[in-house]
Amino acid sequence: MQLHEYQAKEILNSSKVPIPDGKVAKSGIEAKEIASSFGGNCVVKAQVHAGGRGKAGGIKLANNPDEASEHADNMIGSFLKTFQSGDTEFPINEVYIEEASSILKEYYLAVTMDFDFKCPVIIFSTEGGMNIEEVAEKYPDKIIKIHVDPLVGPSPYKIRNLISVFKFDKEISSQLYKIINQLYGIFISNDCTLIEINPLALVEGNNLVALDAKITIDDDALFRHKDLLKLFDEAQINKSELNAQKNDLAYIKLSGGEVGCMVNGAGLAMATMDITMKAGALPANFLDVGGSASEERIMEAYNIITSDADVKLILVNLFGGILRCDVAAKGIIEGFKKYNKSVPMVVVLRGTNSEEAKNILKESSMEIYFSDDLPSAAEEINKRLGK
Amino acid sequence: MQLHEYQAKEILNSSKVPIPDGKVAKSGIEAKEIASSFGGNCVVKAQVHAGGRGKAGGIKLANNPDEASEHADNMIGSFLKTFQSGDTEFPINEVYIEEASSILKEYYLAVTMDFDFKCPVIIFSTEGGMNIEEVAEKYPDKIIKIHVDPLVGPSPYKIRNLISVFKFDKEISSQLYKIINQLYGIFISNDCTLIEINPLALVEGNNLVALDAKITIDDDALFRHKDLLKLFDEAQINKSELNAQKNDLAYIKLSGGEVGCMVNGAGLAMATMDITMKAGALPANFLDVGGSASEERIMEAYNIITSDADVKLILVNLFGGILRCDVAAKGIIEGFKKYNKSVPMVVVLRGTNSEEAKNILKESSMEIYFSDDLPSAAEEINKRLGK
Amino acid sequence: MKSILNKDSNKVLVQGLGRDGSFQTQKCIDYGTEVVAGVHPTKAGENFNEIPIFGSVEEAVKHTSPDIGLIFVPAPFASDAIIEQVDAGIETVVCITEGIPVNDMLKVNNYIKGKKVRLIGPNCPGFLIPRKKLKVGIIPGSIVSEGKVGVVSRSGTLTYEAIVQLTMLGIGQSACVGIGGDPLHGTSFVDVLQMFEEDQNTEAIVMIGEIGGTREQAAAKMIKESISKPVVASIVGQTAPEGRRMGHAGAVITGKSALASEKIKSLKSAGVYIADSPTEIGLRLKELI
Amino acid sequence: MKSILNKDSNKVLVQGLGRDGSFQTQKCIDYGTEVVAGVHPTKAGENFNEIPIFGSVEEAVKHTSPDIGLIFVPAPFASDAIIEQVDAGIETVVCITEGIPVNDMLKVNNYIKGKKVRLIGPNCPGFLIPRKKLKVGIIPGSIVSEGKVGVVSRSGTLTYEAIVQLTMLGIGQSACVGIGGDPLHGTSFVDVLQMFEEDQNTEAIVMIGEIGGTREQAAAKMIKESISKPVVASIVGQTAPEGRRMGHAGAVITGKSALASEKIKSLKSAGVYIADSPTEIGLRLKELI
Repeated sequence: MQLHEYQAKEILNSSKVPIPDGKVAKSGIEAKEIASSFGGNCVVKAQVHAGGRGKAGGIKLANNPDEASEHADNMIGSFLKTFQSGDTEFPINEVYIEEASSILKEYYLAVTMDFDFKCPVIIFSTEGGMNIEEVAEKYPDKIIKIHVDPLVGPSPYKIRNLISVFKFDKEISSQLYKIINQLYGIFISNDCTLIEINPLALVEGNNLVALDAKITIDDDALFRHKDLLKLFDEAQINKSELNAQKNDLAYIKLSGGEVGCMVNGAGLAMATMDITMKAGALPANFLDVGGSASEERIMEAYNIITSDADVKLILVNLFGGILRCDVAAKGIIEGFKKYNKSVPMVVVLRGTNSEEAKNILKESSMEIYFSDDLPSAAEEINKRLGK
Repeated sequence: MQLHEYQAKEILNSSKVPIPDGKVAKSGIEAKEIASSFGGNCVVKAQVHAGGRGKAGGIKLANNPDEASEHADNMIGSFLKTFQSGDTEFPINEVYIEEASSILKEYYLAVTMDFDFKCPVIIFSTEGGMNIEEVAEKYPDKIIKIHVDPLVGPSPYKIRNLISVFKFDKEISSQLYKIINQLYGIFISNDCTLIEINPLALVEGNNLVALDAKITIDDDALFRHKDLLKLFDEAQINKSELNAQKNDLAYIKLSGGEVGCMVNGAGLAMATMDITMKAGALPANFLDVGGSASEERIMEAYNIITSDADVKLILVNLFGGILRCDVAAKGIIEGFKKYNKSVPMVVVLRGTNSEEAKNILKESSMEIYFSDDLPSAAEEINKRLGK
Repeated sequence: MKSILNKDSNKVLVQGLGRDGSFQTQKCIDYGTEVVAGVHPTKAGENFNEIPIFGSVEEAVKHTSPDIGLIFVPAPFASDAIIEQVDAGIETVVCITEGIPVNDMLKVNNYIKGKKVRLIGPNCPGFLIPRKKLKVGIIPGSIVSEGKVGVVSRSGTLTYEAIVQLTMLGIGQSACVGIGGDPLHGTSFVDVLQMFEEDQNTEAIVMIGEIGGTREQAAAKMIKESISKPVVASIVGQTAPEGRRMGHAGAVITGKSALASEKIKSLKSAGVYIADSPTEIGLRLKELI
Repeated sequence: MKSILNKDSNKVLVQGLGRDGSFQTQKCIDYGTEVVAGVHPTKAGENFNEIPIFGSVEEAVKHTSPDIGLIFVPAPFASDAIIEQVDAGIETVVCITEGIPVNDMLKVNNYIKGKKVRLIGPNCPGFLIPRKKLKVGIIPGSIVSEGKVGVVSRSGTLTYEAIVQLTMLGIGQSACVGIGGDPLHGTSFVDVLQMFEEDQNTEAIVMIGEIGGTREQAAAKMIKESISKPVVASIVGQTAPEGRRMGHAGAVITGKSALASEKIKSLKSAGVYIADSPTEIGLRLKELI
């Protein structure tokens, strides 16, 4: 689950990571008020779940409260699409009004998990405010990674070495030391998968402050963070994807596709998409119904796929394991009945209770083409949609 | 560092471990007020750093605010000596006024470190409110120990097993589960060496509450707990021991002794006491000046020993390692000069810079008998004090 | 420690006998697996098809001495179940559960470090050895057949796809091992490849990878250095969208290795035969034997 | 891993060159120890008697390849220094520092579990091998003499006492090892006894214990089972007051084992020769050889 910048900053602030003064506004009038309280000079930032806002016009400088109000009015109610947001347009419902900072230097600081090392990792770079992936490729020596033993925490000696490599003075060293420890604490106690401060800015007065903040929470751990769940902004998610998420379905809409896919297992789902492509058609979505999908979940999956106007054909590819094919078949029938939408289906059912499932589907009035395996399913797709 | 019951309970309360309502009083009048706010029935508890208060008269029931006031007046200003407090009499400067509880059953719950297992351990017993050491010996099956992996924390399955062994009902199980986790959290985050709740009482309404609470903090970790340091009650410690503590000296006054001991290293200090005893004299104290004692520290050690009126002779037994004997010798001379107190000394100096040290001491006007080793020092002691 | 492919005793304990757990346990029993005990906190003393259910793993171990533990416990409690089985001395722990928090698996991974235990999973289909009639997990028994090909996969259902293709072509399996899709997992490709290399019942290997992470690269390195048996691999996700993401830290950590093309390159250079389409895994292997 | 008593290379790195660290390092050098590097965060680039000082252990290791790390770092930073040395691959780490918080050592102990490192201490005098002119720590070089008795002790200064007694009686030492007085420590009695048993330069052993804990009992058990060489032991603290205490949990954990009498009983039943007074350690040993 992603947080908005302002939500992430609230968390940082409550853990004493320094941030500039700022407040959320839902209208130009509110923005003006907040800007006035800062004395005028401020930044107006669109609160959307996408990086790269600056280049896309989602971050504007204002020299006075009226300008802040104007920017806010322009942004709120509009949509933002950035180079990082894929095809999605994010609605701007709130803006964050932040005191302008006099930046002397920009750094990059993040905490995430390094799965190869099986431990959290702190990433620091002297090249902040820019694309860190590019830095990683071009100037690997400007990035330092600190692997963290989860019991020991960030080893002081490793931070000391970082500080000595980049020759920070004593004052900044001590600030950086604290910020790293605070961020790590936030990362662990909130089950984060990512905290990214880019830039961590050195501002006038020789102080480090978090100018931007991105926090992502481990969805699987949300059950123990009821407070964080409240921060979830439904508006930032495509309706179908939101519906899928509420039903524990992993769904991603793909633009330009026409074959709706319903598969169990992420691997098989990706394979199914690969095969659809090889058969000469484009998949309309990625959809993994998960390991132990219930009738209801399958019903909703059916609804989500059939609600997509692009979908001309559905490929159902279920391999019963912990999922029982008969349960899935019943779910499809229920979805068909409840939502009264029908699209031709190519169905491959194998594994646990697949024979029962076929019998259940055969009894329905839906237009279904059964295939015994993926190659023949691919042929079927090619026959109906292939170019 | 030990905490008072009321301090421990404040910590429990802030971590949501249930405790009865209670407040500290420094006078009978305050006690009366507090008791009135509870409706009358309450317990008046002497706040001293010793267990076994009940049997020693440090815990009194009051049926009304006047009784509470009376008990408080009697206690405050007096001294308490319990079967656990050795020879020390503890001054009662404060009492804790606590709402009386209707106890249905008493349990025992503690968190401490199991050094054999190199991990924290949770100890639970169904036999609370009594001497747990006796329970451990007589009914070992009424005690369950849960060893805790420091990264994983208290394993839910172990607590579940504990609950199933003692057949707790669902309501109490869930309370106990929470309390165990909260106590463990307190233990780790405050660098405790011990948290002991005895009794953890089941009171009317089927609720578990901590009726008593003992917390000890790791002295070596106090540097990172400035908030806890403020809770230190100097009054509970013998003046000499307090002075020693402030100077990083490990000192314990022993009643009936006449040979003051100044030694470096706890092991050698104990050996020196053993030898003094075998020589026919009684040691007046245990004093370990520590590994890297400075001149000042030795000076204070000299002061502490010579301030003890029981001391007829001092046995200085220093083995230079990280301690430098010459530094120690200077400290003794300085102490002699500054505090102007002199007691005959038997001195054994060996190891790092011991020859220099002997020369320094020889030049002073103090009454010193040098010995080359412990057997001859023992003989010297025997000659002067032996019976 | 003997490889799981060649242990003499294979008594299975199942923890978590809810709806799915019960259903799948029955399938294991039907396949021929010796399930000796169930563990469920509120069903202690009951039976599951004549198999005794205990309140704790410790109790179950005391009475039935299982060799393998199988976990169907819900995600919030699953990491504790793994630790409970490890503490009780079970040497092979298979965790089917998906959706375990990353932090929980971080703790588990640290906890088992240096301990004598083989953890398979979580979020995996478990393993199946046709020759031994041993099915520990949810790989459908109906699709496997006895033979000489070892199958190892990160993906659950895609493993079945590969198995079906092999079986349809008359190629049996020595063992099928699903190592699971979670980024923090126990047994890795490298571990299973080593087992297959040492296993005299295995003559060829099928390995199914995915986009993301760097596990396929680690496998490639290991194959180059120490696998003498032929390996066919397929990497799925070539057409998957990159997906939106907020930050860049992940990409800094794995670099380009997460891409299917990079993984295929590594494997090819290690002498692995690549099935370009997931439908061709079986055919590609058939060419080799 | 070779025992510290028999390693071929014994280059020492010293971390923490404050007042005490510098003084003691000089004593080690004077004794004949090959000190190759110092580490101090603010003295990088400087020298200590021609020995280069580095800003980090990693740097020092890169340039001087030490075998042993010696730590004099102040208590609040000492556990981090231990971890830094372990991470840098130093195989033998000797930590002299006293007063390290229990929680810090809890983490260190967990961290080094399963890693290829021998930690001695903390709160210990280190070790000294006269035959090799190797002194790693603060045992005074002036009191030791070369010979065939291995000395192991929990107490710092009391170790010196025992050594002096031996030397005065003309009995030299094969090695003197102080394992430290902290309840959470690295190397234990058992480890050192094992080294002495395997060391062909050691013919008899002196072991000095204290009241508290159960380490002497563990040693007794081990001596009974696997030590063939004669052992003389002394347990100090027989006349020490029990000390006031607030709670009882500690006593529940260790029971009566903490008492000197219990420890002596265990050791006697393991065939260990007991020196009743700490002044008789040397004499008692002399009777045996």
